[in-house]
Amino acid sequence: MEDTTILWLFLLGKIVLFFSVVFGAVAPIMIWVERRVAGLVQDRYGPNRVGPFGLLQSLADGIKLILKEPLIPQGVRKPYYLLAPILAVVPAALSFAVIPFGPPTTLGGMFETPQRLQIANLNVGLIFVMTVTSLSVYGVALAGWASNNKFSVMGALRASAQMISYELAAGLAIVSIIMLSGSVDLMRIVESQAGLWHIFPGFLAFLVFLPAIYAETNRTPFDLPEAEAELVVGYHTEYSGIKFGLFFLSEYSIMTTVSAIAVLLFFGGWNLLPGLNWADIGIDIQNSMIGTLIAVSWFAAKVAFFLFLFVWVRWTLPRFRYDQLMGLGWKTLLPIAIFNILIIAGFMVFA
Amino acid sequence: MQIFDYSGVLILLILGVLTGVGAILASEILGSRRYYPRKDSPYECGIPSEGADNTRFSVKFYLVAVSFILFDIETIFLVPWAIEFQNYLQSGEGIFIFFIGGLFLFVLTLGLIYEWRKGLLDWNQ
Amino acid sequence: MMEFAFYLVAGLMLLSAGLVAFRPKPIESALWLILHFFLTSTLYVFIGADFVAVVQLLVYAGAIVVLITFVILLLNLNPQEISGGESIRWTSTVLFLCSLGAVLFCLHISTPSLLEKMPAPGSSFGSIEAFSRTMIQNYSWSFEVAGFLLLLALIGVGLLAYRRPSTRDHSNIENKSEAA
Amino acid sequence: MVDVSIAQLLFVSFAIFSIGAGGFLIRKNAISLLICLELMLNAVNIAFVSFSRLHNNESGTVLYFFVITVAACETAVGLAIVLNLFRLKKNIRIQEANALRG
Repeated sequence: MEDTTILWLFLLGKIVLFFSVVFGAVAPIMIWVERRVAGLVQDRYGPNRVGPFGLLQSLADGIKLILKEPLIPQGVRKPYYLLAPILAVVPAALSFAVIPFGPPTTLGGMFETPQRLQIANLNVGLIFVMTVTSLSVYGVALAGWASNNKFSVMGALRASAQMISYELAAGLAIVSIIMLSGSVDLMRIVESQAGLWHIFPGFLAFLVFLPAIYAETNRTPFDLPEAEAELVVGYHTEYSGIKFGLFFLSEYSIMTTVSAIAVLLFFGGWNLLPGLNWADIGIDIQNSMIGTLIAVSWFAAKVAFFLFLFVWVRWTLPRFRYDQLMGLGWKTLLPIAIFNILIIAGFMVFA
Repeated sequence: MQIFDYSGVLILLILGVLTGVGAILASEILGSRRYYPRKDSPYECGIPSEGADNTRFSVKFYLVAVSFILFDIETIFLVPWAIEFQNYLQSGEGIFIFFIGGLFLFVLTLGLIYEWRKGLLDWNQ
Repeated sequence: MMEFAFYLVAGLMLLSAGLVAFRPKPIESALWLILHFFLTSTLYVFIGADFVAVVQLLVYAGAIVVLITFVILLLNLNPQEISGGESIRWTSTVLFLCSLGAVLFCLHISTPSLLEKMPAPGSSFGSIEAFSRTMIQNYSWSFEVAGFLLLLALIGVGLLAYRRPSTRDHSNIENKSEAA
Repeated sequence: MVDVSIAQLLFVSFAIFSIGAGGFLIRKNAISLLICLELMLNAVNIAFVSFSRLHNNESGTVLYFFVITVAACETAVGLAIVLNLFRLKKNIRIQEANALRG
């Protein structure tokens, strides 16, 4: 049994690491990548002045947003108006509580028993993530309603209708993954993919899951709620300065979480390749510090690919029309997800 | 070990709230202030706001929300089923568990077909 | 320490329940209800029912209150459409509470074993695996019936709320629709 | 896990149920009534889960599941009725829904 003080320190270390990496590094770098890629796609430079390659642009923007005048437009419902950005950030912060970012490890012999690289080892793992992402509807709905602006209310209604519709499809896709691995513990789901990644039996589920996470994070091609041309950025029209910045931050950190979930569920987490494990090439990811670091970086690289995919898709695909969007969610993805569960169940029983 | 795991969640919750409140407070303290009334008007593309502010919206949105919660609960019901699935497979009662889940999914599909036929899923009128 | 946490959560639950029941505006009630469900979920964690705790948040806070918030957003009511002569009839309220309290008190003095600390549950109690086993083994037909109930609710709502858009019906909320 | 007695949990459940019931009797707008109903059902759920813990038997938590199913159906249908009430009366005051009074 380990010393309790060390375990507490380890827990705090994981929290500080995760929190600062996601909020302090991934989100700002993603914003920078987003703008650079936009520049690349549109044959212009993008931000390249602040720091090397413009890397410090997000930092400069953050300082600017804090220093801006805290405007509260007349006619807003003030307490709710101030509450909404906070309600948007909290689920974003909570959502990475159960994400494991590496294999169980002894950190090169620091611990006697392997410790999980995960903030909270909840029995309900995956369902906790589903719960927290479903709570992010409130920030959006409340922001729109509190702004008391026609564009905002429309944007909020559209956003929440869209988020909940696609949450359903994502949920049913997740059910089929639970069937395949027999657990909702993300660590066990990754372990069950040591031989075969779930993307192969669960290809249909992935086809449903990918658009669903794009729609849940309100990203192009499903960014109807923010459609600048029609709704002047929708639910956060009336938000400026750091209050807008908080919505932005939560959007990017939820993007990170769902990318990590996609990797954990379908692409084997930190497993090397389908059919090839770390042990096969002589790397001990459990007991050696270097091995653990390699596994964590491999996982991070997979997540980074998914994050890049988000950006790539945004600057490639046009926006859907609203009826097409709801049609896709309810008439295409939902039946496919139901059908997929039946197929996988039938295959497991009869084959 | 339960206390460890949930205190991790609690600390994250507190950190999240602190980030939100702290950022807004910092902006209140550090932000510059140059006030004039135009700044505070609601933004509707520069023209003064027109029309009643309590516009009402299509009941379609309500139907989406209802379908969501009903299907969401069905999803939650499917999770225990999915977890038990492999246990039943191994004990040779795969047909039983398949039948249970299949019937449930059939009822769920009936609901979806009903909505579809009734036109609740059409948004392009 | 944990005892204190329990009393804190229980006290906050009662406070938030009071705010839910008696704040004048429905939107305030709904927001306090979210807090109330959060606290309830914490209570479930305290008694070791982890799966129930997360389902509480997922279904109540993540779905049912979303629906209520949606309706509040949709109707966008102004105060005179909501309020309507709410008078607290104190005598009947107090009588009601007293009679309920008397029932509970009688129960407690008749069975003192209720006041003992609960024994520690089995190690798997509250886990999703134990829950699944019980549900599929013992309640598989109830599971199907629940699915059927949800279907009936869906049909009921379809019949009640949805009217096909008609040209004559200009007085209802559909004609101000945004997306349709 | 916290060491508590079933009486403490039942008291919390009872108190919330009474608050919900009181709100249900006093409030006059339809949405608040539904919210109070949720509060009452939630109180009942606390009792179910507590007894489940007391007897170390998962049946109580399964019952909790069926209660939330009923709660969701009740809210969905109830709010549909509220929407219809609003269409008819242009408000959601419950005392104006008196068309069926004899």
